[in-house]
Amino acid sequence: MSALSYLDAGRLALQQEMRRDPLVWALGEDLGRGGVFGQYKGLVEEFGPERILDTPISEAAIMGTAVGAALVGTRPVVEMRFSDFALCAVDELVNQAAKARYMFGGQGRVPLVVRQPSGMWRSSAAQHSQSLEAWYAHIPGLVVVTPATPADNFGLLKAAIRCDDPVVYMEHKDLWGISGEVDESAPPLPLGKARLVRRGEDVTVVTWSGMLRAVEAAADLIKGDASVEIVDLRTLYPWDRDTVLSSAKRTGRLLIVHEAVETGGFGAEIAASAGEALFGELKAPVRRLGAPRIPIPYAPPLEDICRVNPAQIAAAVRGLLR
Amino acid sequence: MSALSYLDAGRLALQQEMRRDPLVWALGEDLGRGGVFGQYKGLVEEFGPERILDTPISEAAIMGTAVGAALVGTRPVVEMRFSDFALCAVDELVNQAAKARYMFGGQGRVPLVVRQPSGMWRSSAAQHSQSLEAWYAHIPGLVVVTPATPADNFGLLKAAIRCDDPVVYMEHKDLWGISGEVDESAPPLPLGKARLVRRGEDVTVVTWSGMLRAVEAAADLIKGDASVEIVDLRTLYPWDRDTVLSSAKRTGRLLIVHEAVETGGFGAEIAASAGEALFGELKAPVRRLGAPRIPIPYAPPLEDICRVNPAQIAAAVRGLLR
Amino acid sequence: MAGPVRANFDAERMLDHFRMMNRIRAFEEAAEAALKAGEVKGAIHLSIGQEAIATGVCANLQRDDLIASNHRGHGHTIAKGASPAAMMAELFGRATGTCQGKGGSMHIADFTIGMLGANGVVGAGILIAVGAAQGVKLRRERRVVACFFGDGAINRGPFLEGLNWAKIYTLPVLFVCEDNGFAATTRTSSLTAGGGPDARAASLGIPATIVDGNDVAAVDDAARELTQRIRAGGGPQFLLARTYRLKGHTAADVAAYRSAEEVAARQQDEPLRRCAEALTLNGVREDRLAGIVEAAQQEMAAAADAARAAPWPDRALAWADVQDIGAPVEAVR
Amino acid sequence: MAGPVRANFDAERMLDHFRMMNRIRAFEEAAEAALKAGEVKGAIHLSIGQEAIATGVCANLQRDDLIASNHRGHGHTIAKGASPAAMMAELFGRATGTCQGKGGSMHIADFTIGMLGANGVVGAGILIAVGAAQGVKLRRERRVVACFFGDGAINRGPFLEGLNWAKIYTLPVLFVCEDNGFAATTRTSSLTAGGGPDARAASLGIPATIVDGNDVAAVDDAARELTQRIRAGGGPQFLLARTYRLKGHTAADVAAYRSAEEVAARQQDEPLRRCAEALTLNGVREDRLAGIVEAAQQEMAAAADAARAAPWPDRALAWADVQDIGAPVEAVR
Ligand SMILES: Cc1ncc(C[n+]2csc(CCOP(=O)(O)OP(=O)(O)O)c2C)c(N)n1
Ligand SMILES: Cc1ncc(C[n+]2csc(CCOP(=O)(O)OP(=O)(O)O)c2C)c(N)n1
Ligand SMILES: [Mg+2]
Ligand SMILES: [Mg+2]
Repeated sequence: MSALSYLDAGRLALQQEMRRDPLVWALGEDLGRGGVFGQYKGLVEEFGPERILDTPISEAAIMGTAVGAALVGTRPVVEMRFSDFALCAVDELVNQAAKARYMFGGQGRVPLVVRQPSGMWRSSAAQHSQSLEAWYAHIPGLVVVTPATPADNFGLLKAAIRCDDPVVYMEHKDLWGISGEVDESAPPLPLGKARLVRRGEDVTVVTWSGMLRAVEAAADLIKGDASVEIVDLRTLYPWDRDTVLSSAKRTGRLLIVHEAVETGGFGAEIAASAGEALFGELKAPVRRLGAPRIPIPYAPPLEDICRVNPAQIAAAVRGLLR
Repeated sequence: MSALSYLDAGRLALQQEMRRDPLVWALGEDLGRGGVFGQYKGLVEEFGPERILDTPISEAAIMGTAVGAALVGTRPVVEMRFSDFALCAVDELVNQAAKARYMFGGQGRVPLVVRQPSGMWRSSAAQHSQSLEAWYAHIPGLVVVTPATPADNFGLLKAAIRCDDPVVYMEHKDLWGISGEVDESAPPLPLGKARLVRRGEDVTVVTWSGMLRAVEAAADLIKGDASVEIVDLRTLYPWDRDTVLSSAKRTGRLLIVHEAVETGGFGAEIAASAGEALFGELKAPVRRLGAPRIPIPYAPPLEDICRVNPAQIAAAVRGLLR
Repeated sequence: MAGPVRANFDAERMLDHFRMMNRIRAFEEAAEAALKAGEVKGAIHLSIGQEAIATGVCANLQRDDLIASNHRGHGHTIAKGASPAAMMAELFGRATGTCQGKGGSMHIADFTIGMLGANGVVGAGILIAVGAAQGVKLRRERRVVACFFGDGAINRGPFLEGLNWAKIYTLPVLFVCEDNGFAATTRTSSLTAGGGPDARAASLGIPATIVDGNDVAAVDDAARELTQRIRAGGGPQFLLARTYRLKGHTAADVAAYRSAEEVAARQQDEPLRRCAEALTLNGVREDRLAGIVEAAQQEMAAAADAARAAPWPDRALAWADVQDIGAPVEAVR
Repeated sequence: MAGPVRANFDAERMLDHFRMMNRIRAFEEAAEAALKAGEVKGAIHLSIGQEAIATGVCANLQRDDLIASNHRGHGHTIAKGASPAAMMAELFGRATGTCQGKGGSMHIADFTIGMLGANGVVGAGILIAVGAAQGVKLRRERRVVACFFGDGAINRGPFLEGLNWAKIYTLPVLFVCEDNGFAATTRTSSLTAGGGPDARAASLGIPATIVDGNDVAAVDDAARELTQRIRAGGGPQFLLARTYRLKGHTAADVAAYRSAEEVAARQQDEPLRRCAEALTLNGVREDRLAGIVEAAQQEMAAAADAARAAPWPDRALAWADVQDIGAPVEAVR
């Protein structure tokens, strides 16, 4: 056990997996200098430039060549720098990586991880701030992972790298600096399992990635009036239906909170599923809290409008209890 | 009034808009030979090769240059050939077209239409069959239109071309050949308004695009046992909340049917919204019917598994009535 | 057309080429007939007239070498050694197909002979081939990856990104551009600026070798030279093969955008005929050639019969090979 | 460095260049200071050392000509005629910014002077510029569109697709590649195969003119020639300007990946100094130059003060200009 940042936990996970399996390698822009956020610092020194590959600004090729390299049995870790730039490589991820195994009748496998640093981060504006996890959860063949803590970034990245199918791995840029206890010898975490962050009796709040901190803060704000159960989904696809539904069934109330745009966000899938499965068993309607459907503006006071905050979450919880 | 095919209705709409406004033009592969499905037949003869532009196989440029041409005040109609190929131009549509007006503080407008022929069509397999409308509905700045009939393809395409914001216009490939009455002098249809296809008392079924026919067939199948109200959403964003919710409130039961993968499909948004707005007012849980989360296989018997059929819809309706 | 009698003429190798080209031709003619008969449902793109390129290139590949193809991939796949029977079954959508009927013509693959897949997206195979070559290099293997694409694909970004990539990392890729003059229904000349595929390749540090793509011996010779360079560690090489697509873009395309005269003229130049002329000119007996043609047609007729008789894929296959974690289960609706 | 005394030396034009380059330099130094002071929140990319390119190119553009830029666009925008005060306010995220504070440094635009936007996506501006040129042509207007991008952008697909497009449709685009040797923290030489930007442009039918991008007179002369060709209907032209990025990739990057000596050496060669040398060599008095520098610094200090004092955008602005139909309304939470 030691205190690690979310960023260092991810780096350690990659380092351990690269030591464990010589077929694991990483590719992306500026990785030789540690990557744009420092997630790869020191790795080229240990593993050399062939396994920590500096690439041109060629997102389509970064993603597309990784598919080919995966089909011949290597395990690429693809660095997209910002999830927004992954939009330059969607054919390669969605038409190729996600479908190859199936289209070829199981002949090939695509064991790659595409890291897509996501979310809002100090006035990065509309092209450097998006949260598009709902897109990938909609695509057959993809696994979607959204770690919220250093320990999870360690355990989930290891699991993603060992997964034999393509994994969209969305680290949140605003979490790089947060620190937490990480067991450096812990095994990979199971993909598809949510984490019960806090037990509670009155309301279940399901969240993931950067929003977990806001939900915890909101729960503290209203400790007196409401006992909130917090579930961190961790993996969006496959999502942990059992944990979410059994919790919601017990508390009788469900709120889903995510940073992504609310309209068409993954919260809708959870709400729709819960509404159907728990029809007649809930004390209040299933609520969602997400960003308004507007591009993310630059100016801090406007950007804050896109960021669901603890006060809004607390109000929503109160609303469910009313 | 005359009987037109869905394909010809779209072509007529474009022709009328190009006659009406010299700044309307179309670009895409093979348009000079009528386009891959014949949607542009005869137009180059009338409007010339500059306004019916044959392009290289450069989807990123087809979409990206249209953004620039729209910013200087022309009105491009972008032909993507298959919606699947639009995945080669996602940065241009989502990071540029959808956000330019907003990022620039309203200085520029992007009045373009991107036609994305969508859906399953005689064994076209995983890379030529997708329905990704849910993706675009999630993106601020985009309007999403999914016509289901010849009359709608006429009226909605005209409206899309006159819209001053980027419109993702998804025609269904399996509908090209269907014929219906079209008033060739009708004005554009309002975007964002659903169509009440059939009045009914027991269950509201909301659908769009290619699935409308299956829903109508299902309603016929169970005419005796159930009176089904059918709503064709027509526009996915903005979607016609009032029509859907008031109908569901009246019938007390709501089923959403779409061809897209059910997980994370736009049906989830509608179900989540209805579940919240009509909590306690429905007689049955809101149900969704969509494709399983698998890439679309080639072999007809397997492809059929991805295609929601009238029998399944009828069974779902019966289930709601049970 | 056939060129002079050659001193170093290798009749046996040329006969192998003739046999392979006829098998590809016969396969596609059988597939076309099945499509017209409504037995093959999905679109198919015929390489009739272009067989010499697949044949000449793959004659220089070993079994464990790799290829990535495009939408017009039947010839590449047969030439690399796939079973036409399994391929035909795939076109018919049967369980015995190379992909269990889940892929169809545009997604034919046979990993057992190093065929990494046709592709429904123009240009996408380029990046897959380059990446496969990078994987091969990382694994310290000595395999060559051949990548087939058309003259229309050079206008897509992946062409630039993939060639630049292969060159800076010195990857073992043979880029094969099949220049048949068309992108679907449009002449590529009108859509392609500058000097074309060879000029672009050269500007990316990969000088092109240009061959008459309808002369199978010329393709064979060029591919031998280029694959040898690659095996010697010379990095990516580029072969530009000029040819002509005798059929429509898809089997459904009547190609009204070009004259019957144009097509008739190019028929004179088609690779099977030229190969036959060269063989007879060099003393191979007509009846021997006729026997090869006959055998090829019989093989593919049998392949079609077998496909016709083969079972449809089991429903359960639809749910298989999606993904290990979170694979959907058949919903009971 | 400064080159000889020139007979045809146009002192007034050179002084205009000197003034413009100093205004760009002063703007970015003020912006950098504001960022370090925590007043500017988003990342900014400084073009310090590259001012001659924006200045020399835009000196040949008229007000109704257009430009599209990239992430390093302050210089292009000022040189095209935008108000530095409004630009500075944009960096501060204020309502008085060019984009009402909604865009920030990477999305600065000023349509009133034909600046169609910086861009956060490398290479994206190329397609927007080419499309704007196509729109201009469709409208039968005579405007030129200049497109600024870096040497790293030539490895993205849009470079190929955009140049091919501009050439086949003979569009009025001036492509300006600012080759500063780096793509973020990586030297582009290690990532770029073949002959580089000029070789690629030539292969796409657009031969490049290569200039010393730190010699503003040379850039001016080359841009004059190229824009004249475009206005004469000559179609797209390509200018490759060699320069050096004196600061880090972003204002936060200390650029530890290169030596202090390397940077010091390049400092000798930076465009403002060279322009000043040329002017003095040609008889312009030192104090006149000092006055220009002084004025530029005062202008930008005032711009920063105004930005500091300017109001934040009203909350309602967040909901404006999303889209006409289906625009979200502020949710009451
Ligand atoms: C990205 C993309 N755009 C368009 C298409 C439709 N399409 C399929 S084949 C083809 C023409 C390709 O021309 P070329 O690369 O020369 O290959 P050829 O068909 O001539 O063998 C087109 C436009 C596609 N499959 N993928
Ligand atoms: C598609 C995309 N990939 C990566 C980035 C991150 N990025 C921003 S600027 C830059 C370097 C660009 O180099 P160059 O084009 O030479 O311009 P310069 O910064 O040198 O002016 C990178 C990699 C991006 N913004 N967009
Ligand atoms: Mg071709
Ligand atoms: Mg650079």
